[in-house]
Amino acid sequence: MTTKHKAITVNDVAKGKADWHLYTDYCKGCGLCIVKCPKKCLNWSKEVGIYQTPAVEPNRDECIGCGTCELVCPDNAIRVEKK
Amino acid sequence: MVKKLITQDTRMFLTGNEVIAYAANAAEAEFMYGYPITPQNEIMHTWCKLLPKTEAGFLQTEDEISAGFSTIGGILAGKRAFTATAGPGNVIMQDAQSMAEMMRIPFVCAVMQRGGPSTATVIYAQQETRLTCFGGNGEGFRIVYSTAGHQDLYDYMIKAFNTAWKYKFPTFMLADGYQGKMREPVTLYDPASRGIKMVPTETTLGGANGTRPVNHVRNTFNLEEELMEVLDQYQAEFDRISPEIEEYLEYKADDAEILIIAHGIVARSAMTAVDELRAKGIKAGLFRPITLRPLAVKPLRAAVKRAKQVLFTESANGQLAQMVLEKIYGLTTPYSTLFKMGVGVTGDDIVQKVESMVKEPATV
Amino acid sequence: MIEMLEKGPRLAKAQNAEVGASKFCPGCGHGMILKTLAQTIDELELNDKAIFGCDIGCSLLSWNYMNVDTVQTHHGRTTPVIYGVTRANPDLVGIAYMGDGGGLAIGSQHLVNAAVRSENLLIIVANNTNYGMTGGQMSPTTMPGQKTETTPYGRDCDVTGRPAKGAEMVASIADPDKSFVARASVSNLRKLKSTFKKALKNVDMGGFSFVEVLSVCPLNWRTNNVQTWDRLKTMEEFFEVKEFVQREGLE
Amino acid sequence: MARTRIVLAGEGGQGVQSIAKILVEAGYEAGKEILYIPNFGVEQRGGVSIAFCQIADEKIGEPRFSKGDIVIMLSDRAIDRCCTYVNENSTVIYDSSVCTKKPVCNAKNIISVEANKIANEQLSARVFNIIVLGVLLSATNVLELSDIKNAMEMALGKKFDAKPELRELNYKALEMGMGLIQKAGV
Repeated sequence: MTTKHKAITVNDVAKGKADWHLYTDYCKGCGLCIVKCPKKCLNWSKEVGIYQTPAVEPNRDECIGCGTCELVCPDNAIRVEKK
Repeated sequence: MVKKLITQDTRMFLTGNEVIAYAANAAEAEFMYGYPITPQNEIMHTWCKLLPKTEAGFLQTEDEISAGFSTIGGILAGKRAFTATAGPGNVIMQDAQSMAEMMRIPFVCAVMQRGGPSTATVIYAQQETRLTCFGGNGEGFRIVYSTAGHQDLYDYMIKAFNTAWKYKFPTFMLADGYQGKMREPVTLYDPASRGIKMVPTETTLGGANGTRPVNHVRNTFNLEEELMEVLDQYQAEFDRISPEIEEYLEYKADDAEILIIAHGIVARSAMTAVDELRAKGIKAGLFRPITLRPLAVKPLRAAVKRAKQVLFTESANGQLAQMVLEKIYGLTTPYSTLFKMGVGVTGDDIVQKVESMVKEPATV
Repeated sequence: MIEMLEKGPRLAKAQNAEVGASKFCPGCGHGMILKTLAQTIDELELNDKAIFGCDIGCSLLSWNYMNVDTVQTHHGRTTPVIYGVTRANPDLVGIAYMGDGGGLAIGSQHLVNAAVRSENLLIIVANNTNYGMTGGQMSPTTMPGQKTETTPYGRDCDVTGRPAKGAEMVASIADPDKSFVARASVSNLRKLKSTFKKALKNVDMGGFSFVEVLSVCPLNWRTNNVQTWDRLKTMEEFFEVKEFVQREGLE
Repeated sequence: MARTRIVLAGEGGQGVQSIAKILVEAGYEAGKEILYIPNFGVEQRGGVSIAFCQIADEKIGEPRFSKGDIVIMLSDRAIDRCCTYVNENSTVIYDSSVCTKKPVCNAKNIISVEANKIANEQLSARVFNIIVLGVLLSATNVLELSDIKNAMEMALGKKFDAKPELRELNYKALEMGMGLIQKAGV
């Protein structure tokens, strides 16, 4: 049995070296990642998280795929997949 | 595996506290957690003195809160662990005892009652009866044996472990300072020689190593109904097993016109009194509940119904009487009371009281 | 772009994958601390040995967070339950997880005596300077001037005394040959992980470890994401983040 | 049914519980039913110390009794505390070389002994309680001297072996105590 996971996906960040995912069933919209992002490239998204509050997503051009947002997320909502 | 010290029947002259330590070893108890409080201390002292021979464990904790909770920890780790306490120690251990009720922990505790409220005396009382049966912020899902001397202490301490591990309700051996401190002869034995098999322990925390799903033991519920569903199930189970657990003793109660209801060591004084009264031609008898939780209600009601008068006597102000009266609701046998708060009841006390009841029958 | 992915969130093995989103509030520090703890358990391969105990208060919401045997206990009583476990089975690695109330107020006697006796466990105190679950009252670690429900005009240290410094207190009584005592912060989770690593290694070696983690409580602090991190910075100025006691040979 | 109820009361430190232990141990070894309750208060030292002992041929019921067959009082405070355990069937024995007053109670008989004086003047202050044990042995008359000597060996044998003259001293004290009661003619 495979469960599929609903996610906001921004492919090919960091000049195509990584894909960025946010699982909306996990994101509670706390925004702590926005402050921690070294490139300040995370913004509130039009998509919502589990509590129907705005999730976040990176600006594809600025994101360097460093994974700080994944590290800091209290709820394991973000996954930065390096390619 | 602990080493058992008693391999054949051995008659000894011991204090009750020593008997309890030997009984715990005979029951293959592996760990004691405890904190000093009189008159319980010699259980720990004896347990510690025997450690090189038994290879069991002991931890002296910082208070009875910790003694209770660390006992729970030891039990969750799969050990046959126990603790002992008294008086104000029993009060603060209610915190852990409540959790043991909620989590259905096979918690075993010897309670050596002393005078109360608060510090009071370090000597003796029966004032922890209600606390031991119904303490904590719950419903009293506990099994309580009330003992009346050293052979009882040995027998019921062993039984307490098996009851606890079989039914997973916290189990108490309710004794008192007299029983803890007094010396009388007692026969120690290997439970196996009486056909008693120790119920195996189970491990909840640790040792899974992928052989089972991890355990999440909790004490918290989110919804009222979620809690009630669990407690209803506990109550149903408690009711179902009660007939298997209930114990009582009747002494010359068959034809008793005056039925004395007493538990623990006071019941022994009552037996002395019954003999003296019978010698004087007064038909007295005794009903002694051995399990206070659950009470053996059917035989209790039958005995009360047969009698012309009932006498409740306790070293407390009617803590047992309250529990019994609730269970004999509807019966009309009048009763009288002899309550000595925090003081021993002697055979003479009871004889005098019963004689006065013969002259002037109870009307309540 | 919304997609349906085969892969789910990247969880540590020691995290319970079956529960989905945690029960904590948005931005709660517990999530950061616990996932870091779970990663540390994975990296040290302690998954079969670790026993996790949580308190009441917000920490109880972690009763099914970990994928290790767990017991959720009573107010401040996680410490004695867990050292009860490790006394009975010293092969296990016991972790007692609680808040600043459970650790430094209602359970402080257990903390003190566990430290003095070098009980074999790791005690983690998540310090968010207030009682979260009960609605944001003053706790032993509430900062001078900090507004809480029971200090609505700010904590007046002349009346309430000064904030408790848990790690310093434990460091002053812990046996330096058996103990690891540190304060870390959720502002640096890589550092937190290396702190947990030392702490758990020490427990695996039979020692006593205490880690106070400066944490955040945006809900009761009534802070947004920027203010939350700022407040944490202020806390770090007050509560020194460092390793206070480290037994020899521990890396 | 033969049952002897003994109340033994003195000041903490007078060795009341030590001799009570020897007495009940002797009874146990002699095959008697025994029930012994040391009265114990919150004070580790310095309070009134009471031993309740019962020696019987059959299983003992009540652990505490109202009235003693033998009630021994070794201080003024012990007199104050223990008259309540006396009735018309009791034999009261008190040490008139310690107590400054005579017990006033309705007893079968009241006997004064001077165990303390004899200990100080003729033997050693340390064997005061053993003289009392001798008194008790004679007064109860349910155990043999050899039973008590065996129990004393169990309790004090090591000390005796290290210092053999102690054994002689204690035996002498025991016999002098017994003599006191024989003289009183109980």
